[in-house]
Amino acid sequence: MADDSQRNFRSVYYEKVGFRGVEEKKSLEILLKDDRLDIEKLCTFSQRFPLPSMYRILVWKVLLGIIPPHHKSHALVMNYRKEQYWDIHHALHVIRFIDDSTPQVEVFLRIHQLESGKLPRNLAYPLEPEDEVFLAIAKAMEEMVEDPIECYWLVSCFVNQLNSKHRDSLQQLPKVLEQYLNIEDSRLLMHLKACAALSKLPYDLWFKKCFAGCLPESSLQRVWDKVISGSCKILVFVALEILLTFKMKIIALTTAEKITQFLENIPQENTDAIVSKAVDLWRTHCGTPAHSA
Amino acid sequence: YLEDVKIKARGQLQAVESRYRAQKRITQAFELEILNLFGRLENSPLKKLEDEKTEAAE
Amino acid sequence: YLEDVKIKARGQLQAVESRYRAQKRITQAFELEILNLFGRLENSPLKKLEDEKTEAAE
Repeated sequence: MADDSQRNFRSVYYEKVGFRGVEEKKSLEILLKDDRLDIEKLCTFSQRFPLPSMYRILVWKVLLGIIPPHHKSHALVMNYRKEQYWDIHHALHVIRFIDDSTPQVEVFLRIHQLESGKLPRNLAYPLEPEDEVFLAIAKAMEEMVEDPIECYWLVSCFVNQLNSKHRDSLQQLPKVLEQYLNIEDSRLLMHLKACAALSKLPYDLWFKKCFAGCLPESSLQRVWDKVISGSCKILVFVALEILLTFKMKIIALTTAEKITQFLENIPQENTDAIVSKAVDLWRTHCGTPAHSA
Repeated sequence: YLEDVKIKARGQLQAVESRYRAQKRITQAFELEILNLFGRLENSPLKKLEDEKTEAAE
Repeated sequence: YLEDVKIKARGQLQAVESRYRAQKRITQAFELEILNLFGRLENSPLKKLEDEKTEAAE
Protein backbone atom coordinates (compact mmCIF):
# COMPACT_ATOMS: atom_id res chain seq x y z
CA MET A 1 0.00 0.00 0.00
CA ALA A 2 2.81 2.39 0.95
CA ASP A 3 4.74 1.47 -2.18
CA ASP A 4 1.70 2.03 -4.24
CA SER A 5 0.88 5.47 -2.95
CA GLN A 6 4.53 6.49 -3.22
CA ARG A 7 4.67 5.42 -6.83
CA ASN A 8 1.47 7.22 -7.59
CA PHE A 9 2.63 10.31 -5.82
CA ARG A 10 5.78 10.26 -7.90
CA SER A 11 4.13 9.93 -11.24
CA VAL A 12 1.62 12.65 -10.50
CA TYR A 13 4.44 14.83 -9.21
CA TYR A 14 6.58 14.36 -12.29
CA GLU A 15 3.74 15.09 -14.62
CA LYS A 16 2.81 18.22 -12.75
CA VAL A 17 6.32 19.57 -12.34
CA GLY A 18 7.46 18.36 -15.72
CA PHE A 19 10.96 16.97 -15.01
CA ARG A 20 10.21 14.19 -17.39
CA GLY A 21 8.12 16.53 -19.46
CA VAL A 22 11.05 18.61 -20.76
CA GLU A 23 12.73 15.62 -22.40
CA GLU A 24 9.43 14.40 -23.78
CA LYS A 25 8.56 17.77 -25.19
CA LYS A 26 11.91 17.95 -26.97
CA SER A 27 11.49 14.56 -28.56
CA LEU A 28 7.98 15.45 -29.70
CA GLU A 29 9.28 18.70 -31.17
CA ILE A 30 11.82 16.70 -33.18
CA LEU A 31 9.02 14.49 -34.49
CA LEU A 32 6.93 17.52 -35.38
CA LYS A 33 9.80 19.11 -37.34
CA ASP A 34 9.65 16.47 -40.06
CA ASP A 35 8.36 17.70 -43.40
CA ARG A 36 6.13 14.68 -43.45
CA LEU A 37 4.88 13.71 -40.01
CA ASP A 38 5.37 10.08 -39.08
CA ILE A 39 1.91 9.03 -37.89
CA GLU A 40 3.13 5.80 -36.37
CA LYS A 41 5.79 7.53 -34.30
CA LEU A 42 3.29 10.13 -33.14
CA CYS A 43 0.96 7.33 -32.06
CA THR A 44 3.72 5.63 -30.14
CA PHE A 45 4.66 8.91 -28.49
CA SER A 46 1.16 9.67 -27.27
CA GLN A 47 0.69 6.10 -26.12
CA ARG A 48 3.75 6.47 -23.93
CA PHE A 49 3.61 10.06 -22.75
CA PRO A 50 1.01 12.67 -22.02
CA LEU A 51 0.99 15.20 -24.87
CA PRO A 52 2.27 18.66 -23.94
CA SER A 53 -0.82 20.84 -24.04
CA MET A 54 0.62 23.26 -26.62
CA TYR A 55 0.93 20.43 -29.17
CA ARG A 56 -2.08 18.35 -28.21
CA ILE A 57 -4.56 19.73 -30.73
CA LEU A 58 -2.05 19.54 -33.58
CA VAL A 59 -1.24 15.92 -32.80
CA TRP A 60 -4.90 14.98 -32.41
CA LYS A 61 -5.70 16.60 -35.75
CA VAL A 62 -2.97 14.64 -37.48
CA LEU A 63 -3.83 11.33 -35.79
CA LEU A 64 -7.52 11.73 -36.61
CA GLY A 65 -6.71 12.54 -40.24
CA ILE A 66 -8.14 16.05 -40.12
CA ILE A 67 -4.87 17.34 -41.53
CA PRO A 68 -2.52 15.22 -43.66
CA PRO A 69 1.06 14.27 -42.73
CA HIS A 70 2.65 16.97 -44.90
CA HIS A 71 3.22 20.29 -43.17
CA LYS A 72 3.01 22.15 -46.43
CA SER A 73 -0.56 20.94 -47.01
CA HIS A 74 -1.87 21.87 -43.57
CA ALA A 75 -3.05 25.38 -44.41
CA LEU A 76 -4.62 24.30 -47.68
CA VAL A 77 -6.43 21.32 -46.19
CA MET A 78 -7.60 23.28 -43.16
CA ASN A 79 -9.06 25.76 -45.62
CA TYR A 80 -11.06 22.99 -47.28
CA ARG A 81 -12.25 21.87 -43.85
CA LYS A 82 -13.32 25.42 -43.07
CA GLU A 83 -15.26 25.77 -46.31
CA GLN A 84 -16.95 22.45 -45.75
CA TYR A 85 -17.98 23.52 -42.26
CA TRP A 86 -19.48 26.80 -43.47
CA ASP A 87 -21.17 25.17 -46.48
CA ILE A 88 -23.09 22.87 -44.18
CA HIS A 89 -23.62 25.52 -41.54
CA HIS A 90 -25.25 27.76 -44.11
CA ALA A 91 -27.38 24.91 -45.50
CA LEU A 92 -28.71 24.12 -42.03
CA HIS A 93 -29.72 27.75 -41.67
CA VAL A 94 -31.60 27.60 -44.95
CA ILE A 95 -33.60 24.55 -43.92
CA ARG A 96 -34.06 26.04 -40.45
CA PHE A 97 -32.35 23.33 -38.47
CA ILE A 98 -30.22 25.93 -36.76
CA ASP A 99 -30.45 29.65 -36.11
CA ASP A 100 -28.29 32.20 -34.36
CA SER A 101 -29.44 31.04 -30.96
CA THR A 102 -28.68 27.34 -31.47
CA PRO A 103 -26.09 26.16 -28.92
CA GLN A 104 -22.70 25.42 -30.48
CA VAL A 105 -22.73 21.70 -29.65
CA GLU A 106 -26.13 21.29 -31.26
CA VAL A 107 -24.85 23.01 -34.38
CA PHE A 108 -22.01 20.47 -34.40
CA LEU A 109 -24.49 17.63 -34.05
CA ARG A 110 -26.62 18.80 -36.97
CA ILE A 111 -23.56 19.29 -39.17
CA HIS A 112 -22.37 15.81 -38.29
CA GLN A 113 -25.82 14.34 -38.94
CA LEU A 114 -26.05 16.00 -42.31
CA GLU A 115 -22.55 14.83 -43.25
CA SER A 116 -23.32 11.27 -42.34
CA GLY A 117 -26.73 11.32 -44.02
CA LYS A 118 -28.55 11.01 -40.71
CA LEU A 119 -30.29 14.34 -40.45
CA PRO A 120 -33.83 13.66 -39.20
CA ARG A 121 -36.78 14.85 -41.26
CA ASN A 122 -37.47 17.67 -38.90
CA LEU A 123 -36.45 19.14 -35.58
CA ALA A 124 -39.27 17.43 -33.72
CA TYR A 125 -37.58 14.04 -33.91
CA PRO A 126 -36.17 12.98 -30.53
CA LEU A 127 -32.41 12.50 -30.23
CA GLU A 128 -30.98 9.01 -30.69
CA PRO A 129 -28.64 7.53 -28.07
CA GLU A 130 -25.74 8.06 -30.46
CA ASP A 131 -26.67 11.74 -30.65
CA GLU A 132 -26.43 11.99 -26.87
CA VAL A 133 -22.95 10.46 -27.04
CA PHE A 134 -21.99 12.98 -29.70
CA LEU A 135 -23.28 15.89 -27.60
CA ALA A 136 -21.43 14.76 -24.47
CA ILE A 137 -18.15 14.45 -26.36
CA ALA A 138 -18.78 17.78 -28.08
CA LYS A 139 -19.43 19.54 -24.76
CA ALA A 140 -16.15 18.27 -23.36
CA MET A 141 -14.21 19.07 -26.53
CA GLU A 142 -15.64 22.58 -26.52
CA GLU A 143 -13.87 23.15 -23.20
CA MET A 144 -10.56 22.01 -24.67
CA VAL A 145 -10.57 23.65 -28.10
CA GLU A 146 -11.16 27.31 -28.67
CA ASP A 147 -11.70 27.45 -32.42
CA PRO A 148 -15.22 26.17 -33.25
CA ILE A 149 -14.23 24.78 -36.64
CA GLU A 150 -11.28 22.86 -35.25
CA CYS A 151 -13.53 21.72 -32.44
CA TYR A 152 -16.18 20.44 -34.83
CA TRP A 153 -13.68 18.44 -36.84
CA LEU A 154 -12.11 16.94 -33.74
CA VAL A 155 -15.47 15.84 -32.33
CA SER A 156 -16.72 14.52 -35.61
CA CYS A 157 -13.57 12.56 -36.46
CA PHE A 158 -13.19 11.29 -32.89
CA VAL A 159 -16.76 10.00 -32.91
CA ASN A 160 -16.22 8.43 -36.32
CA GLN A 161 -13.09 6.74 -35.02
CA LEU A 162 -15.02 5.32 -32.06
CA ASN A 163 -17.74 4.04 -34.38
CA SER A 164 -15.40 2.42 -36.87
CA LYS A 165 -11.97 1.43 -35.62
CA HIS A 166 -12.95 0.92 -31.98
CA ARG A 167 -16.49 -0.31 -32.45
CA ASP A 168 -15.90 -4.00 -31.69
CA SER A 169 -13.42 -3.52 -28.88
CA LEU A 170 -15.66 -0.98 -27.12
CA GLN A 171 -18.37 -3.61 -26.82
CA GLN A 172 -15.98 -5.97 -25.05
CA LEU A 173 -14.91 -3.46 -22.41
CA PRO A 174 -17.48 -4.27 -19.69
CA LYS A 175 -16.33 -7.90 -19.76
CA VAL A 176 -12.67 -6.87 -19.73
CA LEU A 177 -13.34 -4.57 -16.78
CA GLU A 178 -14.82 -7.46 -14.83
CA GLN A 179 -11.72 -9.57 -15.50
CA TYR A 180 -9.30 -6.92 -14.28
CA LEU A 181 -11.44 -6.03 -11.30
CA ASN A 182 -11.34 -9.67 -10.33
CA ILE A 183 -7.53 -9.53 -10.41
CA GLU A 184 -7.20 -6.20 -8.62
CA ASP A 185 -9.94 -6.45 -6.02
CA SER A 186 -12.14 -9.51 -6.06
CA ARG A 187 -13.93 -8.41 -2.90
CA LEU A 188 -15.17 -5.25 -4.58
CA LEU A 189 -16.29 -7.31 -7.55
CA MET A 190 -18.23 -9.62 -5.23
CA HIS A 191 -19.89 -6.63 -3.64
CA LEU A 192 -20.95 -5.26 -7.02
CA LYS A 193 -22.30 -8.65 -8.00
CA ALA A 194 -24.14 -9.03 -4.71
CA CYS A 195 -25.87 -5.68 -5.27
CA ALA A 196 -26.64 -6.65 -8.87
CA ALA A 197 -24.74 -3.49 -9.77
CA LEU A 198 -22.26 -5.01 -12.19
CA SER A 199 -24.59 -4.88 -15.16
CA LYS A 200 -25.79 -1.41 -14.21
CA LEU A 201 -22.47 0.38 -14.02
CA PRO A 202 -22.40 3.56 -16.15
CA TYR A 203 -20.85 1.80 -19.14
CA ASP A 204 -22.24 4.26 -21.66
CA LEU A 205 -20.69 7.16 -19.79
CA TRP A 206 -17.38 5.33 -19.47
CA PHE A 207 -17.01 3.50 -22.75
CA LYS A 208 -19.29 5.23 -25.25
CA LYS A 209 -18.79 8.80 -24.09
CA CYS A 210 -15.19 8.03 -23.12
CA PHE A 211 -15.70 9.73 -19.73
CA ALA A 212 -16.97 12.98 -21.25
CA GLY A 213 -19.13 14.52 -18.55
CA CYS A 214 -17.54 12.29 -15.93
CA LEU A 215 -13.99 13.65 -15.66
CA PRO A 216 -13.00 17.33 -15.86
CA GLU A 217 -11.36 18.26 -19.16
CA SER A 218 -7.81 18.55 -17.76
CA SER A 219 -7.90 14.87 -16.80
CA LEU A 220 -10.04 13.80 -19.68
CA GLN A 221 -7.63 14.97 -22.36
CA ARG A 222 -4.91 12.69 -21.00
CA VAL A 223 -7.27 9.74 -21.39
CA TRP A 224 -8.26 10.83 -24.89
CA ASP A 225 -4.56 11.06 -25.86
CA LYS A 226 -4.48 7.29 -25.50
CA VAL A 227 -7.80 6.61 -27.21
CA ILE A 228 -7.07 8.88 -30.18
CA SER A 229 -3.65 7.30 -30.64
CA GLY A 230 -5.22 3.87 -30.81
CA SER A 231 -5.91 2.31 -27.43
CA CYS A 232 -9.44 2.19 -26.11
CA LYS A 233 -8.37 -0.30 -23.45
CA ILE A 234 -7.18 2.61 -21.33
CA LEU A 235 -10.88 3.29 -20.68
CA VAL A 236 -11.11 0.03 -18.74
CA PHE A 237 -8.29 1.06 -16.45
CA VAL A 238 -9.74 4.49 -15.81
CA ALA A 239 -13.02 2.83 -14.84
CA LEU A 240 -11.13 0.32 -12.73
CA GLU A 241 -9.16 3.03 -10.97
CA ILE A 242 -12.38 4.96 -10.27
CA LEU A 243 -13.83 1.85 -8.65
CA LEU A 244 -10.67 1.24 -6.61
CA THR A 245 -10.35 4.88 -5.56
CA PHE A 246 -13.91 5.05 -4.28
CA LYS A 247 -13.98 1.50 -2.99
CA MET A 248 -14.94 2.43 0.58
CA LYS A 249 -17.75 4.61 -0.60
CA ILE A 250 -19.04 1.94 -2.99
CA ILE A 251 -18.90 -0.81 -0.36
CA ALA A 252 -21.00 1.40 1.89
CA LEU A 253 -23.69 1.65 -0.78
CA THR A 254 -25.96 -1.33 -1.00
CA THR A 255 -28.19 -0.81 -4.00
CA ALA A 256 -27.29 -0.81 -7.67
CA GLU A 257 -29.12 2.49 -8.20
CA LYS A 258 -27.13 4.28 -5.52
CA ILE A 259 -23.84 2.88 -6.77
CA THR A 260 -24.58 3.90 -10.35
CA GLN A 261 -25.74 7.30 -9.27
CA PHE A 262 -22.56 7.85 -7.29
CA LEU A 263 -20.34 6.68 -10.14
CA GLU A 264 -22.09 8.97 -12.59
CA ASN A 265 -21.26 11.93 -10.36
CA ILE A 266 -17.86 11.21 -8.86
CA PRO A 267 -16.05 13.96 -6.94
CA GLN A 268 -13.94 16.07 -9.30
CA GLU A 269 -11.00 16.77 -6.99
CA ASN A 270 -8.57 13.93 -7.49
CA THR A 271 -9.26 12.98 -11.05
CA ASP A 272 -5.72 13.80 -12.21
CA ALA A 273 -4.36 11.24 -9.77
CA ILE A 274 -6.98 8.73 -10.89
CA VAL A 275 -5.89 9.10 -14.50
CA SER A 276 -2.19 8.80 -13.58
CA LYS A 277 -2.88 5.66 -11.60
CA ALA A 278 -5.02 4.29 -14.42
CA VAL A 279 -2.16 4.83 -16.89
CA ASP A 280 0.23 3.04 -14.49
CA LEU A 281 -2.21 0.17 -14.11
CA TRP A 282 -2.67 -0.04 -17.87
CA ARG A 283 1.14 -0.29 -18.29
CA THR A 284 1.33 -2.98 -15.62
CA HIS A 285 -1.27 -5.14 -17.31
CA CYS A 286 -0.67 -4.35 -20.97
CA GLY A 287 3.02 -3.40 -21.03
CA THR A 288 4.69 -0.32 -22.45
CA PRO A 289 3.72 0.14 -26.04
CA ALA A 290 6.77 0.01 -28.26
CA HIS A 291 5.71 0.50 -31.84
CA SER A 292 2.16 -0.65 -31.79
CA ALA A 293 -0.45 1.83 -32.89
CA TYR B 1 10.57 10.86 -52.96
CA LEU B 2 8.01 9.77 -55.51
CA GLU B 3 6.10 8.05 -52.72
CA ASP B 4 6.22 11.33 -50.84
CA VAL B 5 4.56 13.23 -53.66
CA LYS B 6 1.86 10.60 -53.89
CA ILE B 7 1.09 10.71 -50.17
CA LYS B 8 0.98 14.48 -50.26
CA ALA B 9 -1.42 14.47 -53.20
CA ARG B 10 -3.65 11.90 -51.51
CA GLY B 11 -3.86 14.02 -48.34
CA GLN B 12 -5.12 17.00 -50.31
CA LEU B 13 -7.41 14.96 -52.51
CA GLN B 14 -9.15 13.39 -49.51
CA ALA B 15 -10.04 16.79 -48.10
CA VAL B 16 -11.40 18.04 -51.44
CA GLU B 17 -13.41 14.88 -51.90
CA SER B 18 -14.87 15.20 -48.43
CA ARG B 19 -15.91 18.78 -49.18
CA TYR B 20 -17.54 17.57 -52.40
CA ARG B 21 -19.42 14.76 -50.63
CA ALA B 22 -20.69 17.25 -48.06
CA GLN B 23 -22.00 19.44 -50.84
CA LYS B 24 -23.80 16.44 -52.27
CA ARG B 25 -25.39 15.72 -48.90
CA ILE B 26 -26.56 19.32 -48.78
CA THR B 27 -28.22 18.92 -52.17
CA GLN B 28 -30.03 15.82 -50.90
CA ALA B 29 -31.20 17.59 -47.76
CA PHE B 30 -32.43 20.55 -49.82
CA GLU B 31 -34.27 18.20 -52.14
CA LEU B 32 -36.12 16.66 -49.22
CA GLU B 33 -36.92 20.06 -47.82
CA ILE B 34 -38.35 21.21 -51.16
CA LEU B 35 -40.58 18.14 -51.38
CA ASN B 36 -41.64 18.68 -47.82
CA LEU B 37 -42.50 22.33 -48.41
CA PHE B 38 -44.39 21.54 -51.60
CA GLY B 39 -46.33 18.94 -49.67
CA ARG B 40 -47.23 21.47 -47.05
CA LEU B 41 -48.37 23.94 -49.66
CA GLU B 42 -50.40 21.47 -51.65
CA ASN B 43 -52.03 19.32 -49.05
CA SER B 44 -53.48 22.31 -47.42
CA PRO B 45 -57.25 22.61 -47.96
CA LEU B 46 -56.59 26.30 -48.06
CA LYS B 47 -54.47 25.89 -51.17
CA LYS B 48 -57.12 27.00 -53.57
CA LEU B 49 -57.74 30.17 -51.71
CA GLU B 50 -54.03 30.76 -51.53
CA ASP B 51 -53.59 30.05 -55.23
CA GLU B 52 -56.20 32.62 -56.04
CA LYS B 53 -54.44 35.07 -53.84
CA THR B 54 -51.09 34.38 -55.47
CA GLU B 55 -52.57 34.73 -58.94
CA ALA B 56 -54.27 37.95 -58.02
CA ALA B 57 -51.02 39.30 -56.63
CA GLU B 58 -49.00 38.47 -59.75
CA TYR C 1 8.20 10.44 -64.17
CA LEU C 2 7.95 12.52 -61.01
CA GLU C 3 6.65 15.41 -63.06
CA ASP C 4 4.11 12.99 -64.47
CA VAL C 5 2.78 12.07 -61.05
CA LYS C 6 2.52 15.72 -60.08
CA ILE C 7 0.54 16.58 -63.19
CA LYS C 8 -1.77 13.65 -62.62
CA ALA C 9 -2.33 14.67 -59.01
CA ARG C 10 -3.12 18.21 -60.02
CA GLY C 11 -5.55 16.94 -62.63
CA GLN C 12 -7.39 14.84 -60.06
CA LEU C 13 -7.58 17.74 -57.66
CA GLN C 14 -8.99 20.02 -60.34
CA ALA C 15 -11.56 17.42 -61.38
CA VAL C 16 -12.95 17.15 -57.85
CA GLU C 17 -12.86 20.93 -57.47
CA SER C 18 -14.94 21.36 -60.58
CA ARG C 19 -17.42 18.70 -59.47
CA TYR C 20 -17.67 20.57 -56.16
CA ARG C 21 -18.41 23.85 -57.89
CA ALA C 22 -21.06 22.24 -60.08
CA GLN C 23 -22.71 20.70 -57.04
CA LYS C 24 -22.60 24.04 -55.29
CA ARG C 25 -24.48 25.70 -58.14
CA ILE C 26 -27.22 23.09 -57.80
CA THR C 27 -27.37 23.75 -54.09
CA GLN C 28 -27.71 27.46 -54.70
CA ALA C 29 -30.60 26.93 -57.10
CA PHE C 30 -32.33 24.71 -54.56
CA GLU C 31 -31.73 27.27 -51.88
CA LEU C 32 -33.60 29.89 -53.87
CA GLU C 33 -36.47 27.48 -54.31
CA ILE C 34 -36.61 26.78 -50.58
CA LEU C 35 -36.62 30.46 -49.72
CA ASN C 36 -39.36 31.00 -52.25
CA LEU C 37 -41.48 28.17 -50.83
CA PHE C 38 -41.01 29.37 -47.28
CA GLY C 39 -42.07 32.78 -48.43
CA ARG C 40 -45.24 31.42 -50.00
CA LEU C 41 -46.06 29.48 -46.86
CA GLU C 42 -45.38 32.29 -44.49
CA ASN C 43 -46.52 35.44 -46.15
CA SER C 44 -49.94 34.03 -46.64
CA PRO C 45 -52.55 35.61 -44.37
CA LEU C 46 -53.91 32.09 -44.04
CA LYS C 47 -50.70 30.93 -42.42
CA LYS C 48 -52.11 30.96 -38.92
CA LEU C 49 -54.99 28.73 -39.84
CA GLU C 50 -52.62 26.40 -41.63
CA ASP C 51 -50.26 26.24 -38.67
CA GLU C 52 -53.10 25.20 -36.46
CA LYS C 53 -54.03 22.51 -38.92
CA THR C 54 -50.45 21.20 -39.13
CA GLU C 55 -50.17 21.08 -35.37
CA ALA C 56 -53.44 19.24 -35.07
CA ALA C 57 -52.37 16.73 -37.72
CA GLU C 58 -49.09 15.89 -35.97
